[in-house]
Amino acid sequence: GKNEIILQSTTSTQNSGLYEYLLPLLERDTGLRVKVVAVGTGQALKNARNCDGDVVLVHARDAEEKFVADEYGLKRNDVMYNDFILIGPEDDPAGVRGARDITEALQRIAAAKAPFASRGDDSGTHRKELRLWKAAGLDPGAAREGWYRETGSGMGATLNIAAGMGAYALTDRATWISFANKGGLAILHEGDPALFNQYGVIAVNPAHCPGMNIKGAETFITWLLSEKGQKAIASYRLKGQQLFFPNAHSALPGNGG
Amino acid sequence: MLFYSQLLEIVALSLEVSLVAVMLAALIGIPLGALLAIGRFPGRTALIVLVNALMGLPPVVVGLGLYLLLSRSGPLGILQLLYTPTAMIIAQTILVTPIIASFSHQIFADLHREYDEMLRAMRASRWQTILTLIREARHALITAILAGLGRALSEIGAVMIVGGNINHATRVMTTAIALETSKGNLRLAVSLGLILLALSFAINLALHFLRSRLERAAHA
Amino acid sequence: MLFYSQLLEIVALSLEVSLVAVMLAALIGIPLGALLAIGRFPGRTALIVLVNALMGLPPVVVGLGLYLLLSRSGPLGILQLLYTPTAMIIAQTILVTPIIASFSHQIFADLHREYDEMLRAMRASRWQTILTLIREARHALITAILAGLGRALSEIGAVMIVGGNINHATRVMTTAIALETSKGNLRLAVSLGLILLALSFAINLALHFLRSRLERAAHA
Amino acid sequence: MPESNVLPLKPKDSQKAGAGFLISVDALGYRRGGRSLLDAVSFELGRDPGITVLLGPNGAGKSLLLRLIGGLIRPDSGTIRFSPDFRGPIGMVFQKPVLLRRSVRANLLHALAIARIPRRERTGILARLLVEADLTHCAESPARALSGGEQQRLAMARALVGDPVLLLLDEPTASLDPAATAAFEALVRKVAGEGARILLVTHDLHQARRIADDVLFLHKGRICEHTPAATFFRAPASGEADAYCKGTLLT
Amino acid sequence: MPESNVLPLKPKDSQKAGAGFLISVDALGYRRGGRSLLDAVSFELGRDPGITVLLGPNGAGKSLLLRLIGGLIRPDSGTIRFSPDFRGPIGMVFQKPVLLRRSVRANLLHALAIARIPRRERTGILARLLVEADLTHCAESPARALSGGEQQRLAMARALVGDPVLLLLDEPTASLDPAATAAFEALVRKVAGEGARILLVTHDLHQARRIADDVLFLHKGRICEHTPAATFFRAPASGEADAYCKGTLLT
Ligand SMILES: Nc1ncnc2c1ncn2[C@@H]1O[C@H](COP(=O)(O)OP(=O)(O)OP(=O)(O)O)[C@@H](O)[C@H]1O
Ligand SMILES: Nc1ncnc2c1ncn2[C@@H]1O[C@H](COP(=O)(O)OP(=O)(O)OP(=O)(O)O)[C@@H](O)[C@H]1O
Ligand SMILES: [Mg+2]
Ligand SMILES: [Mg+2]
Repeated sequence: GKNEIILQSTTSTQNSGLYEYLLPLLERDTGLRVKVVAVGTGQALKNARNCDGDVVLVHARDAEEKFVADEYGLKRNDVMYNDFILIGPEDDPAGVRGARDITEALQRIAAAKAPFASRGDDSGTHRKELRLWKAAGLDPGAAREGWYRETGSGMGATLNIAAGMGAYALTDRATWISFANKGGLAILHEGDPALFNQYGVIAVNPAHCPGMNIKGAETFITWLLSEKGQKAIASYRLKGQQLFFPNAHSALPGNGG
Repeated sequence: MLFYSQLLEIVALSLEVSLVAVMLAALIGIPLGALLAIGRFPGRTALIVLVNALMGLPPVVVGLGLYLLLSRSGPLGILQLLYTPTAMIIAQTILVTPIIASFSHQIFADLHREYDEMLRAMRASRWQTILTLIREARHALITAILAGLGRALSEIGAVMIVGGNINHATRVMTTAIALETSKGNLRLAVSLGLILLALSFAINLALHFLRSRLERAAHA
Repeated sequence: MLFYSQLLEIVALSLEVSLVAVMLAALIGIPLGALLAIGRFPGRTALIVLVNALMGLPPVVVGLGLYLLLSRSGPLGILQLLYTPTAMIIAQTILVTPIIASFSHQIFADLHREYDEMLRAMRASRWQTILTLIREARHALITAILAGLGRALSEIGAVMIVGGNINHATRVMTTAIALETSKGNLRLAVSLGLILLALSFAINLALHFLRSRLERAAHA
Repeated sequence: MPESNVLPLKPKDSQKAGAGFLISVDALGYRRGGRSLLDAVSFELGRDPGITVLLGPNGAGKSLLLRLIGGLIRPDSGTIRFSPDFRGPIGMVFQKPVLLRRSVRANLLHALAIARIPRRERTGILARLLVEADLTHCAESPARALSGGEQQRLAMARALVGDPVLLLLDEPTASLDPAATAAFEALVRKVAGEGARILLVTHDLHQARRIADDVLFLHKGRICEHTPAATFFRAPASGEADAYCKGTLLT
Repeated sequence: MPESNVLPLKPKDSQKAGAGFLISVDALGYRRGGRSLLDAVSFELGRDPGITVLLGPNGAGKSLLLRLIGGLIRPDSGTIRFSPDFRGPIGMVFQKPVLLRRSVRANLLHALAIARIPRRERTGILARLLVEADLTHCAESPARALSGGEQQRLAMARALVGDPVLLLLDEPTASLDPAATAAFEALVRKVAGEGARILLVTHDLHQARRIADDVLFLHKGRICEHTPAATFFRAPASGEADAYCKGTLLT
């Protein structure tokens, strides 16, 4: 059929402008056209389950693995990573800047009851944040603390909210760098290995979705994982910074997802 | 997942925000519509076209405009209204007013053509004229209000931005639906939508009977 | 960032989708409104209330319902309409039809009260009656159509879900605005909103002069 | 609710031809808002052409009776039967003319279209109607901007579309000037002469005297008498009709 | 456009009191749709109470003239001046009664409210008006369901609210039965006797003869004559008026 696939993707990759850089290169090499539908991780996997896409590219490792285990997708492949960062008001009312690690940083926020904007949407980032709170021995969501705001929206919207009320938030670095409405916010904590953020790509299982474009999906994944594709990812820069780090062939240790 | 108590909380907030917004919009929009229909002042035509065009105001834009105003660093940041139901009410009022004003204008223009000379022969003041027309149009105005209510209840773009869909604080039906959608809980999202629709149906039913009574009283 | 050619593409698709949807909605909604106004059949009252209530149909819900239908694994998946402008047109038609039908009903009910006996004395058929009323109401119906157009142009929830906001394929003004918002480009988003509003203003202006001419012809 | 037959085009009660009546009204009753507006109204209009004038004070129920016969409203009791060979349209002029928001010409063309007059015949008929109603000079004016008398003449012209065999005319000359009234009366006589049956309401006793073949007198929703015109104007049988003619009937 | 003063309550032209006229109409012109509907209309109505009957064929411009005097439309040329001591409201009855979609009672209460009659006086005036218009029996009926004659009586009652010193009445008895017409004429005579000036349009020459103090005759938008009633009905000065009265005036 048509040399065209639909990619169900998270919003962070789209918002960062990665696809606008990558896809023309891909099309030049392979002739394959990719239509990107950028939605929440949960919705992306659900849409793929419904056969409304040929490939998924998300960052929620356990959900991805379940997707494969349930035979909705073929093999899961690491593509690239970046990391999560903790951002918050420049004046840092909770004094997070000096924290040793993310656990301590979160504890300081809780102790100061400083506003914290949580995605609250069951996305990869949200799940990550919940695990971090748990590791810090806290469960502010369940406690219905006033300072803990579950925004129930995407990363960009949550950052807008954080900017609007001067709250702390956890975000992936790509979204942050490309985000224009930084208001009075700044990166207050980064670099903890626990903040690692792995992206994976999966072709939808043609046994489950007979009408899908498996050839196109394979072309896409092969290119993305190829030397050329990986180099292209590494060479994408925004405001002078590299947003994504290819790691198809060298999954880093501590790749907890 | 959503629990019953949480659902009630969300439904209550939806109703509160939208009903208050529609009430405010009616208080502004109906007299505005009447003025556009009976007034003769420079710029009237432009104002009519503008009000009609504002029906196409995208909610996201209203939300953003208010966000820029009410944000911490914005000119009205001091009021601390962002992410409160008050901000959501303001946003919906802005969205609904053009709809109610536009329809009121249409309704009043027809009635005014009919009653203009009679009222002027009676030397009715502008204000007496407006009140007479509102009273004559009251059952037709209900349709305008219902359209406004439909818009308010189903609106998401603006309340999402200025409300923030914050759990236990500013989450309403539509933002909850969007959240469940982004989680991939499509059927739960649709069910919430049907609950919202049932609410809308109930309100419409109540107003329908009110309108029928008004109409019967007027025409018999 | 958005380039000029891309902006043109997006504006053109917005206009195409919304204008076609409003046209279809008018073709369904106006006769439906007329039927509700002049017909006497069992369930009429319920249908009227339903149509009014459907004005409160949340776009996200329409989007989801349509998604579930048109999804490859859905009953109509075979049509391959998901993520196409056609799906977006269908979604907006569903959203706009109740608005147009509801207002047409209100307009026709008033006219029908006036003309009913005259037309029955002439032994006009049901169809002749509907056509006569449509012709008499044509300038008032333009307001109904404008309200529908406003809704369609500013709508986002449904086109986002069934269109997918795919670059160069299904991206329209509102989904572009939402995308820029989520990138934090608030001022660009607001500017896009203002362009959309200017478009809406231009369309309204054109229809306003059309309506004035119709009105002048009718009343003088 | 007793059987009632208000649609003349498809009479349910098949009557023997030559039964002698064109319309037979039997024990008609109509109530609204707790008041009995028409009560036990019975009369017949014969098959022979002619002009029946319906007289009665304000609020007697004359307009209601015309609308009942025209099939526009349904009686609460009683029947209206049409002779089985009754064919063709009924022409009506309402007490308040209801005109479309169009020009005079467009109003007439609309009526011609509704009556399914073939398109090529319409121009000719239109011109004739405009002349008959003396409206040629304002054919392009918006109908609702016409003077009261002009509107009434337009309504009359419209009622003649399709050559009706029954004309129900509700105070058709109330706003006409003397010359137009005379022209109207001549027209009605001509139409009656060509075979149409006419039921006409008026408060103008001079007019009634001039054109009535027979008179129906209605008072408080009841028929007081139905007599030939000559008899009626010589000496009305009922006291009410007598008082009405003298201008002393209190309602 | 020449200066025109159509709002009687604030006369711009201050005239000397006792100048002899209540209303002075000077060279009035009104055009619409390319036709000259009123042309160089000039006349005066004196300060003394009385009934002026405005006669003229359909489409002559009578209703337009009344609406111009009432200040409801603006002339294209010419002036209408009121005597400087003219005070108080003008009562109008339109050719087609315009009634609110409310009960008869509510229509009258509305008029009383608009005229700013104090609340406690309203009940008494309402009852009197209902009796005067013979509408007590249908006070609670929706005004638009009334019979034609009843609507006209309601419109007349409404025009009397606030005791106007000038009444502009456009064919107010066109739908009235003989008794109601007689009652109306008595009422108008009484109101005139109490000091009001009345300008009344009618096509009923018998009525004009009965109540007119003077007659204005309008034809094709021009005043043909303005003479005392006795003179007019003995021998109209203009050929048009003569033809009109004989029912032979062609428009
Ligand atoms: N829907 C209604 N509700 C209440 N009363 C009504 C209704 N329709 C008519 N009536 C009353 O019925 C009576 C008869 O009305 P109709 O119009 O038949 O009178 P009419 O004989 O034609 O009088 P006119 O000479 O004034 O035209 C009137 O008193 C009127 O008020
Ligand atoms: N807006 C308008 N456009 C065109 N013609 C108009 C308009 N208004 C009035 N006319 C015409 O002006 C003429 C005078 O109208 P007017 O209503 O004053 O007549 P009238 O003397 O009251 O007649 P009648 O006795 O029939 O009531 C009529 O021929 C009418 O068609
Ligand atoms: Mg009548
Ligand atoms: Mg007139």
